[in-house]
Amino acid sequence: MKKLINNSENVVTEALKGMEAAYPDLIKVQYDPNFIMRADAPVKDKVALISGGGSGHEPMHGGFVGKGMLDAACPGAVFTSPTPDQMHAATKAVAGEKGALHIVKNYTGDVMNFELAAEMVRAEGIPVESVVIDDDVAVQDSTWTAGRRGVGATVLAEKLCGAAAEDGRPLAAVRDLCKRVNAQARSMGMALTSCTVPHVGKPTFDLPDDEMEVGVGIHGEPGRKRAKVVSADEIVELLMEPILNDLPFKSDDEVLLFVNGLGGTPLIELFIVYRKAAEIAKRAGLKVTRNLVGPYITSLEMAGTSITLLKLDEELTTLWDAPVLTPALRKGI
Amino acid sequence: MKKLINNSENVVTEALKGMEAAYPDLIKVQYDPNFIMRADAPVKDKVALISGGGSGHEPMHGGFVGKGMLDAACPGAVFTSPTPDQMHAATKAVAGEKGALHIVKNYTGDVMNFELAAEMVRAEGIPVESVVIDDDVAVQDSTWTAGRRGVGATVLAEKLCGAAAEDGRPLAAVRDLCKRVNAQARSMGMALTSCTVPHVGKPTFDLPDDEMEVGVGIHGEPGRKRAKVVSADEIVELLMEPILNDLPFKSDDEVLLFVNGLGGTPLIELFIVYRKAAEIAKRAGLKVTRNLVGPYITSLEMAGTSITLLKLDEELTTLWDAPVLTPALRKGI
Amino acid sequence: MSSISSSVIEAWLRRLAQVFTQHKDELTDLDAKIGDADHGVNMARGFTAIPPKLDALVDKSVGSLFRTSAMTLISQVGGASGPLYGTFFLQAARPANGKSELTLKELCQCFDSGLTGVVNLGKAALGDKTMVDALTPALAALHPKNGDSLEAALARAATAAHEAAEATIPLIARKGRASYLGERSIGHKDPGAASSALLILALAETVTPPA
Amino acid sequence: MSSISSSVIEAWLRRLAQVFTQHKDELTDLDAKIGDADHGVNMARGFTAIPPKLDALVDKSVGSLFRTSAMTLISQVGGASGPLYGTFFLQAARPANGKSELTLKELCQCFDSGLTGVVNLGKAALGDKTMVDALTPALAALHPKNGDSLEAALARAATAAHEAAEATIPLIARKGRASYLGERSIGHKDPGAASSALLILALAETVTPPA
Ligand SMILES: Nc1ncnc2c1ncn2[C@@H]1O[C@H](COP(=O)(O)OP(=O)(O)O)[C@@H](O)[C@H]1O
Ligand SMILES: Nc1ncnc2c1ncn2[C@@H]1O[C@H](COP(=O)(O)OP(=O)(O)O)[C@@H](O)[C@H]1O
Ligand SMILES: [Mg+2]
Ligand SMILES: [Mg+2]
Ligand SMILES: [Mg+2]
Ligand SMILES: [Mg+2]
Repeated sequence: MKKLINNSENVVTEALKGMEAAYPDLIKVQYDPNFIMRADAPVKDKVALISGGGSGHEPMHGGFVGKGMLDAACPGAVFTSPTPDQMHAATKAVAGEKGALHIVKNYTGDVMNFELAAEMVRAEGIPVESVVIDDDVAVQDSTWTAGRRGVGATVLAEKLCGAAAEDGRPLAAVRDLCKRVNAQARSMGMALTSCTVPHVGKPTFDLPDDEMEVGVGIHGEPGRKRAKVVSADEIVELLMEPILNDLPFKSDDEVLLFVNGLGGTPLIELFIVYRKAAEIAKRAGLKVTRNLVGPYITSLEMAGTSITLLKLDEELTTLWDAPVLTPALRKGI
Repeated sequence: MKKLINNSENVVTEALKGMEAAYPDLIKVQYDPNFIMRADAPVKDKVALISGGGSGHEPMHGGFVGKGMLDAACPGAVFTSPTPDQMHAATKAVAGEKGALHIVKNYTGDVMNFELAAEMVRAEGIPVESVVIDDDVAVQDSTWTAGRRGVGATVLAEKLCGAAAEDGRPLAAVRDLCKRVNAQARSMGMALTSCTVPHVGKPTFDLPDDEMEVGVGIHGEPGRKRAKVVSADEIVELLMEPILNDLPFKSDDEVLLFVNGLGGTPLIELFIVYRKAAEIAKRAGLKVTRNLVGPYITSLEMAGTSITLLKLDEELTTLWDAPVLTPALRKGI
Repeated sequence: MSSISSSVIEAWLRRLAQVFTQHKDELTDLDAKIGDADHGVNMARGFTAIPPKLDALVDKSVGSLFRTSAMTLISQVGGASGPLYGTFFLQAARPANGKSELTLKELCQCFDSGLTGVVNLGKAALGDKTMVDALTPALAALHPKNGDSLEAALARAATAAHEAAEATIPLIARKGRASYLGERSIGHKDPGAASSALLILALAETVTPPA
Repeated sequence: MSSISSSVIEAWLRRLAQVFTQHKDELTDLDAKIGDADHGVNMARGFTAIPPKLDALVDKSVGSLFRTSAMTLISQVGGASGPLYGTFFLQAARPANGKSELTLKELCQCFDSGLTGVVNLGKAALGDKTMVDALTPALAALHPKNGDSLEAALARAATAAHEAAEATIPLIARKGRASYLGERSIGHKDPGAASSALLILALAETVTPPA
């Protein structure tokens, strides 16, 4: 394992110290329980947005804390969902009378830990709602399983709901918006290489030099299938097809196309992917009116990409264009 | 070689098509000769900033084209400097009466091709100045060699000179500013893994599992020395020491600390690096008043980092804070 | 032995810190196959945090020992196993409030209540390839048969848990991260079932140290 | 043969497209050792672009052939070798303006003028471990010795170029990307010196096809 770390025990804390040192104007970092909050939190007359999850997906979630996006983020150990006391402390620190929304990615651990946290917070009289994001079409949805995983749509939901909260909308409205974003978004990813969890020290999975993992999860969970590596264009077809089939995208629908890097894939390749994805969307009669290209929800140093398609409407487009000022996403400020 | 590409011949063109599709409001892309220009170019009463270099360093330079930064960028083949006709065409497309500044990284090929281009452009009566960036302390400077390489300072110079040009300053002033930025900046990088040039298909250099390349160039040029991989903190000491020794940074100097990712290193590791670099700068009595953390000048999928330290003053700080709107760098707009 | 004292329970809880440190890599490797390669690390992080908490404890009744362990796991582990094992001990604590020792029957009541908590939280059914598959038969085996000794019952439970964990290998996971694999989860032992088996075995070995 | 016709020069320039396609990987591997692994690709890209340009050419005087090749290289290659080889042919064109054939003496004038252009642009001195190290002795060897044949002189130049390229191996690079390596550039052949040797050899072989 080759990484720029000191030892696997301290990876998360030291990365937090780095963020704290880098963005003093934007964020404050609290330690055990660990959470990142807006420097100006609690913000008056605003629903507080709290998210969190295992570390190793940077910039998500900590990089999205700031005006127009999250009020707080709770980083767990690498690939391990955070503990209830983190969300409990974070929510208490940033929430006002308008209450708090927990944006939770659909993983058993995340759901259960946020659930316990929400109970603790409610017990103290703070109104809390939770929305579980599950946009990964690589996983068959079914009541018999843990259901779909939450991936790329999380980033979009945090931006859009952040704008709505900044807008002063009430908790129920922000919650419903978050559900709508999740319902209108679909994602799928693939990996060319595995990632290596620092405390494990060896790749999570072995991928032969000529194979790829299609439908991989952001924790290196194996996906739909192993396949021989094919050209970028063929790979993009493989990802777009289930996305387009799963959601009833209609001709002339306006969409946001999000081409995400998994951490080890350079931008030059993401542009090659974007080019083909936009072409396929167009072929399907969709209008790509907004986009996002870059490593926003990563899986440590995994090489690969994920594509997220979000059906837009006037409201969502306006919210997407709203100002945001966070370490990782910035516009209009 | 595992990459999200179709074939090595088309990597640059297809990436350009992707950028063109992704940022229609910000940039226009011209093909053979290839260059990226501001969507609103030529901009009246403004010195035009043109840079360029081999591809494979994305987002540099194309990602820095836009208001407050570059007017045009000329991408060569991967790791190969662009040809004079590209800079010739780009300069003619974006330059007005105030003339153009060519920002050139100090590599023999870049310098010679920009030189030939400048001659062509001057022959057509457009005033052109060139500044060669050479901030890499890994290379011994000497008139007997090609001299230092241009690395991280290029990104900072493009931002700062972009702001000065937007300010309406004359060519000579922008040129002198660029020279000053170069004179006040020093960089050094290291690699944990090699990169693989698409048309070569195998790693540029072989690095054993327990070794790193200290002082590596952004084209995978071998650096000062091979060494056993050590902890992130020790690595940062290795990079900061020559940087601090080379430039007479004085106690209480205000500096901009730029921690750059080489392409394959995830953000979580860059924050661990930033944490230590800021600590060392502080130990040296410097005030880190501005910073930049992320993959801005990369070397394909190479894992590693580079650190750039720029001595600030009131003027540079104001220019750094000025609005910028490009695909890769955005603030205030 | 007809009943188990709170000091034996404490010894067990302390023993678990070593057990999950020893089996850290083994459990993590299992999780790497069908999950995200952290179960061993999660268990070790959680259970090594318990002894210091017990040192500080004044009320050493079984209920208090279980509740303290529960809160420690919930606040230290994260992931799926944290809330689940946390809930197991939290619910196990109820029937043991203030008790300084437990009869086998009472011990069964505690663990059954713990398992019910796990099932309510995780919604896993038997055969879903989770820790529930190991805990259910283990606790069934723990129930006193024609008045045999606590040692015998615990040995029986440990064996049942071990066999049940092995029996998760051919199953398709229907809960947790492994469920994303569908068919591809077949052929691998469930990490949580394995850790549950170790948990029960550790109690048996605390009561009857292995020869 | 006492002089070389423009059609032989054209044949040589066309031949170079195959030569640098064949030696693409070899030159790139050399560049990978002390540079950035693109010299072979650069040379192949540049010289394969020349034949189509020659097809379209009306004035096929040697000067015109050289000038067209020069502009093609400058606009197609990039890197250090593009401007350098481009300049070589651009300056070589001057003494050949309008000429339909060159005596050995005139050929030497052209190449000497080309080399001067390379040195003026690149500022490389002999021994700096660049293409100049191969071209200088090659052109020296090309100069007519007691009136021997053009074939003999070209064969001599080719051998000199080859040996000079090999002789760059022990040198420390002082120009170009390889100079960043300092001491570590010792022990590797300079890619540009190697491509220059191939360039001269190709001319000799155009004039005297290898048996
Ligand atoms: N819904 C559930 N009900 C019961 N046990 C579960 C459930 N989901 C997961 N588990 C158990 O948790 C184990 C995984 O724990 P761990 O790896 O620590 O958490 P995570 O899956 O969040 O990384 C699985 O092997 C399984 O036994
Ligand atoms: N200043 C110079 N003068 C003469 N030749 C040079 C000079 N710099 C580099 N070269 C030649 O160019 C060769 C490298 O060419 P190439 O790899 O195509 O360009 P780049 O170094 O830009 O990648 C070197 O091997 C050397 O022979
Ligand atoms: Mg986990
Ligand atoms: Mg090159
Ligand atoms: Mg796990
Ligand atoms: Mg080269």
